[in-house]
Amino acid sequence: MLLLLEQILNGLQFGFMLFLLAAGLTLVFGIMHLLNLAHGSLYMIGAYTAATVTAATGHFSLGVLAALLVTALAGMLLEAGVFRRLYQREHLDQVLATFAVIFTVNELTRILWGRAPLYLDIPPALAGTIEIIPGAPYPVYRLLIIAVGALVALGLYVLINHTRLGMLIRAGASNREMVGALGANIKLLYTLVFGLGALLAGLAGALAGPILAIEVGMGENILILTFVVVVIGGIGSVRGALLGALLVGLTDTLGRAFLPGLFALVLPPAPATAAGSSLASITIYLLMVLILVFRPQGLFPVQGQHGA
Amino acid sequence: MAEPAALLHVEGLSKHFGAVTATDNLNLHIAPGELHALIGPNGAGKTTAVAQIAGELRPDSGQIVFAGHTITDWPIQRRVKLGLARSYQITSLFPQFTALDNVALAVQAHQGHSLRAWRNAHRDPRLREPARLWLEKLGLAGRDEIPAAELAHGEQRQLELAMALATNPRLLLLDEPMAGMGSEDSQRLISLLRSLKGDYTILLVEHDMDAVFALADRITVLVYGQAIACDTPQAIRANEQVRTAYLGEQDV
Amino acid sequence: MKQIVLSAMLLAISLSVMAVAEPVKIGLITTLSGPGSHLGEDVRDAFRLAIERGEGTLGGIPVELVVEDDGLRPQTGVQIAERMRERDGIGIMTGIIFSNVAMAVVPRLVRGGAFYISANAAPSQLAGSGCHPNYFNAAYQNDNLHEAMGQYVTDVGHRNAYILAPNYPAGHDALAGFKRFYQGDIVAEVYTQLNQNDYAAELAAIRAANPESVFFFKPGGMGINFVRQYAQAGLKDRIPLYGPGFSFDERLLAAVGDAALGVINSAQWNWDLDVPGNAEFVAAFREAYGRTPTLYAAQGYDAAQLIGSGLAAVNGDISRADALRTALLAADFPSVRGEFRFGNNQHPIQHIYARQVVRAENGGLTNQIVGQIFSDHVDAYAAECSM
Amino acid sequence: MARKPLIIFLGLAILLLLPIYAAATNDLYLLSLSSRMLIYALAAVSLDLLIGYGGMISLGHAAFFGLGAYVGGILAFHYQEFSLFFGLLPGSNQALIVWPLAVLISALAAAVFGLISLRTSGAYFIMITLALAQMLFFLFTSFSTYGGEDGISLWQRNDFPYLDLDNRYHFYYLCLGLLVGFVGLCQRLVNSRLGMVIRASKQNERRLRALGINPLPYRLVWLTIAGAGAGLAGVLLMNHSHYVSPALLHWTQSGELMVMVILGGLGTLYGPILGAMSLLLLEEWLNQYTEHWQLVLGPLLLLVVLFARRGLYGLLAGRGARDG
Repeated sequence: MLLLLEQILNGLQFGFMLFLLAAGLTLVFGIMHLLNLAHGSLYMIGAYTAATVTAATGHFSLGVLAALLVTALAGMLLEAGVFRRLYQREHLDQVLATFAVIFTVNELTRILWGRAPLYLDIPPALAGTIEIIPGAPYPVYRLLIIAVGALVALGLYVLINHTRLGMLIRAGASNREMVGALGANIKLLYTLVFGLGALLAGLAGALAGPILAIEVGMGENILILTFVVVVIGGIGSVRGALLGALLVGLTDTLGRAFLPGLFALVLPPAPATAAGSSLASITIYLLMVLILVFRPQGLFPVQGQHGA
Repeated sequence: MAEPAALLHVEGLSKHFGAVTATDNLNLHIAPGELHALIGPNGAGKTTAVAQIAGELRPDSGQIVFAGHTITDWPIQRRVKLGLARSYQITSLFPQFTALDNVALAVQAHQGHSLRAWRNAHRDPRLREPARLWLEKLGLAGRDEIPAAELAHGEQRQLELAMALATNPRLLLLDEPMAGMGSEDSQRLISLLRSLKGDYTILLVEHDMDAVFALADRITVLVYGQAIACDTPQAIRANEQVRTAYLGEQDV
Repeated sequence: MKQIVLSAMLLAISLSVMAVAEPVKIGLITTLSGPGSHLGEDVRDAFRLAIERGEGTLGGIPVELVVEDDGLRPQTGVQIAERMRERDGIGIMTGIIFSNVAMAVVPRLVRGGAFYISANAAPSQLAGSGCHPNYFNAAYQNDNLHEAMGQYVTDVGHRNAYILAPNYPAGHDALAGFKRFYQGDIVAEVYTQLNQNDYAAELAAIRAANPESVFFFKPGGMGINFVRQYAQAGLKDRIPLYGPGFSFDERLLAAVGDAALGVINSAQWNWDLDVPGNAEFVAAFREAYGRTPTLYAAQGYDAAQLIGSGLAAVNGDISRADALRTALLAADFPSVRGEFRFGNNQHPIQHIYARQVVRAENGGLTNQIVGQIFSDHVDAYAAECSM
Repeated sequence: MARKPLIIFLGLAILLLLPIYAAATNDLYLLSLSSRMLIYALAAVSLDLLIGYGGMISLGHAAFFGLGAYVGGILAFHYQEFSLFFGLLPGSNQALIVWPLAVLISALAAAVFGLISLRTSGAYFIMITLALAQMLFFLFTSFSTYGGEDGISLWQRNDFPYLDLDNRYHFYYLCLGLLVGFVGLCQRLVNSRLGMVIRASKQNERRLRALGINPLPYRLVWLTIAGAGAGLAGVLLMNHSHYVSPALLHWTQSGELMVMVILGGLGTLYGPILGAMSLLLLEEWLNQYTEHWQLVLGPLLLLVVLFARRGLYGLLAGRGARDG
C-alpha cells in the first residue's frame, strides 16, 4: 500500500516533468498553430547550457538561469529566422522544417560539446531525501520538480487568464486580425510567446539535467512522449497538457511498476516478465488510443481548430 | 401548422452559442416548387439556420422534417441522398480541379460508385456528359478545362450553383448566391433562378432585395434569430414591423 | 647481357617495392552520430593511434584507414560495407559498435569473403552457431562481463540479487549471462523499456524488495540515468550496486559523477593493467587526445594490432586468405591486455577483472583494478560453434 | 507541357540502361545502390498517395514499410530454422507466397491504424500516426524470438520463379518493374472515381461533405492501398539487405520518407522517385566526405521546405508537373 503511494508520487513527478515540456509545445501550437518537432532540441540546449554554466561557475542556480536565457534567446532567434515563415504554412511544411532543425542542432551540439555525455549534479542543498511516506525516503530534488511543475502550471494559468499579455495571447489564438486591430504588434507577440515556450523547454532540460543523461538525442527521446501528452490533453490547451502529462506519468509509472507482477499471477515467471514488460512499454500509447476513440480532439479540445 | 404537403418543415428550431441566441424558435414551411426567401439584417442568423437544415450544425432543440423524414439528427450525406443540396455564401469549390471536374464530382456524388478505383473518371461519359450539360445550362460553356481557382468570381458562383444542381436535389439551399457579383452577373443569375423556379424547391438567403422580391413566392424575415414575419412579397413590403425592424434602413 | 639481366632484376625489385608501397585499405565503419557515438570515437581514435605509432603502417605494412559513420542505423551500415567492399575493394573491415549494425553487416560480409575484425560489437549469434572463419572478435563476447559480475557477486557472498536490463536482446543476454554464474537467489528480473529516462518506479520497487545486491545492465545514457537516480534515491549506501564495465567507462563516469564512486564493475582491461606495452599505449593515447583511454579504445587499439599481425604474415597481400586467417587466429601481437588468444569461435579467451570506481588524481573519476574474477575465460557460445 | 513526357522518358531510359553501364564499368555497387533507390522510391510514392493526394500527413508510414520487411523476415527466419510461426505455420522462401502476404499484412495494419487515426485530422493525425508507429517499433524491439533490436539476418534472398534474386541484374530489373507497375497503378487510382474523391477531400473537405460524400471510408481504403505499397517496398528492402530490424520502423525513417516526397515534389507520382534518389545519393555522398553530414543535410532541407516548395520535379517539369 505504501509502495503504491510512492509509485503514485513517482508518477506525478514524471508527469510534471513531462508537463514542463508539453506546456511549451502546446502553447506554441495553440497560438501560432505551429507543430514544432524541434521542441526537444530546445530542451537539449537547456540541459547542455545548464551543465556547462554550472560546471564553470559552480552554481546550479546560475546554470538554470543561463539555460532559461539561452533557450529563450535561441527560441526567439529560431522564431525570427525560421519558424515565423511557417505559421501560415501547412503542418507538413512545419514538420519537415522542424525535422531539419533537429538535424542541424544535433550536429552543432556534437561539434560544440563533443560526443561524450555531460555532467550536471544536484546542488548539495537539494541532494538529500525526505521521508514523506514512512519507510520510503524520497529525493528532495524530485519533490522540487513537482513543485516547479505546479508553479509553472499556476503561473501559466495566471498569465493566460489574468494579464494583458494573456488576453492578447487568447485573442491571438482565435483571431489574428483582431489583435492587429487592437494595435498590438503581433509579430513581437508571437516571438515572445515562442520565447516563452522555448524557455519552458529550457527549464525542463535544466531541471532534468541532474537526473537524466545529457547527450545528443535526449530531446527526440522524450519528444514522442510529449506528443502523446499534448494529443491526449487536446492540442493547444495548457490545461489539457497538465492533465495529459499527469495521466501519462501515472499510467507509465504504474504500468511499469505493477504490470509484470499482475501477469505473474496468471502466467509462469518468464513469460510473465516478457509480456508484462512489453505491455508496460506501450501502455501510454494504448491510453492515447483509448482516449481518442472517445474524444478525437483530446480531453480539452480547443475551439476553432477543427480540421486545421 | 402549415399545409401538410410542405416539402420542408422546420419546427421550433433553436441554437445558442454561449449567451448568443442564433436561432430562436424558428418555424419554416416550404411547399414543393416554392421559392422561399430568407432575409434579415447581418447577424440575424440566416446562415446558421441554413447550416442546421443542411446538417452542418446540430440544433439545440426543434425538429426538421424533410420529404416526410425527420432528419434532425441525420448526418449531412444522408440528407444529401434524400435530395438536399446547398451552395455557400463564401465560395466553396475544389480550387485545383477544373470547372468540369468540380461538377463531375457532384454528379459522381449523386451516382455513387466512388470506390471504383480503376476506370479513369476523367473519361467516364456517365460523369462528363451530365456535368458538361450543367455547365452549359449555367452559362459556363467553354470554361470546362479552367481550374476553378482561376475562374472569375461570378463564374465561381455559377459553378457553385451548377454543383448544387448536379446532385439532382429536391430542395436547394442557396446561401447568398449573388454575394460579390456585379450587376450584369446578378441579372443573369436572377433569370437563371427564374428558369429553375417550379422545377426545384428553393430556399434562398439573399441580401439583394431586387432579386428577392423579383423571385420569391414567400419571404421569411429573420431578426435576432427570430422569424418576425412570413408572407408573400407584397405583404412583407407592406408589413410595418418589418419596415421598422429592417427594411426601413434599406429604403425599399 | 649482364646489363639486361641487371636491369630486369632492378625492374622486378622496383615493381615489388611498388606493390608493397600501395597501402592496404582498411574499412572502419563505426557510430559517430547519435547516442553512444563516443564509443565509436574512442575505437576510431585508438585505431588511428595504432597506425600513427606505426608511422602509417600496421605490422610494418602501410595501411590506409577509411572511416565512415553508420549513424547507428543498420541499413546505413550495410550500404557502407557494400560500397567499401565492392567499389573500393576493401577486404578487411572493423569498427562496428552496436550489435544491430553488426548483425546487419557482418554475416553477409564474411560470407562474401571479406574479413571482419570486431572491435566491440559481439552478439551471441556470431559467437555460436553463426560463427565464421572470416569473423574475429578482438574485444569479447557480449556476455563475458555480465558472467564475471555474476561470479563476483557470488564470491562476495550476497545471497540474493535484483537484476535489471533493457527489454532488448542484449539486455536478455546480459541477465542470462549474470545468472549463468550467480549462485544465489534472483529476487526479481526486470526488463525496462529501451531508452527509458526515468527509473523512479523501478527504484521504489527495489527499495520495497530490499535485496542484498543489485545488478544492472544499462548501456549509454540509460546507465547514466540509472546510476544517478539510484544514488539520489538513497539506495547506494544501503544496497550495493554492480554492473558491467560498459556503464563505467571514463567518459561516462565524467557524466555520472560521484554517484558511481566505489561501484565495482567488470572489464577485460583497464588503464592501470600492469602488462608490457599498456602504460605506453595509455600515455600515447592521453598525449594524442587529452583523455584517458576507455576499454573501447583498448579494443580498437588491439583490433588494429591484430590486423597488423595478420598483414605482416601475408606481407600485405590479403588475397592470401588462408594464410591471413591462420595468422589472425594465432593472434601474435602485443595486446594491451597482456597475453591474448582466440578460442575455437575466434573470440578471445581472456582474463576478466573487477574494477572499482575511484577518484583520480585530477579530481575526476576513474577505474582501478581491485582483483581478477576469471582467468582464461571462454564464452558460453563457443561450444555451439562448429569451427 | 512537352517537358514532362520528355523527362519521364529520359528518366526511364536511364534506369533501363543503367545496368549496362554498371556492367561496362564493372561497378556492381552501383546496381545495389540503384536497387535500393528504386525500393525507397516505391515507398515514397506510396507515402505521396497519402500526403500529396489525400492530404493525410502520416508520420508513421515506416510502420507499414517495416512491417512488410518483417513479414518477409519472419517467414524467412522460420524457413531457415525449420520452425513454425506460433507453432502453426511453416516459414517460406517463395517470393510469390511471401510478398503478397507482406503486402496483405501491411495493408491490414494500415486499415487498423486508419480506423484509429482517421477519426482525427490535422496535427492530431500527424501525432497519432507517429505514436502508433512508435508503438510497433517498441514491440518489435522487445520481441526476442525475432532478434528484437538486433533484427533478423538472412542467408539468402527469396526464390522467384525464373529469376535469381541474388543476381544483381535480375533484382534490379525486378525492382524497376515493380516500381513502374506501382506508379502505373497509382496513375489509375489517382484518376479514378476514388481518386477524385480523395483529391477533393484534400482540397475542400467541407464541400465534399455537402455534396453528400463522407470521405472517411474512402480515406480508409486509400490508406490501406498506401500501406500495401509501403509493405511491398519493405519486403523488397528486406531482400536487398538480407536483414530486417526495428530501425526500419523508427519514426526517423518515416521522417526520411517524408523528406523524399517533399524534396521530389508533393502531389506528383514522379517527384517522390526523384526525391528518394536524390536524398539517398546526397546522404551517400556527404557521408563519404564529412562525418558532420547532418550539418549540411539539415539546412539544405530547411531551404527546400522554405523556398522550393514544388520540389525537384516541379523545377524540372515546370507547371505541368502535377499528375492527373
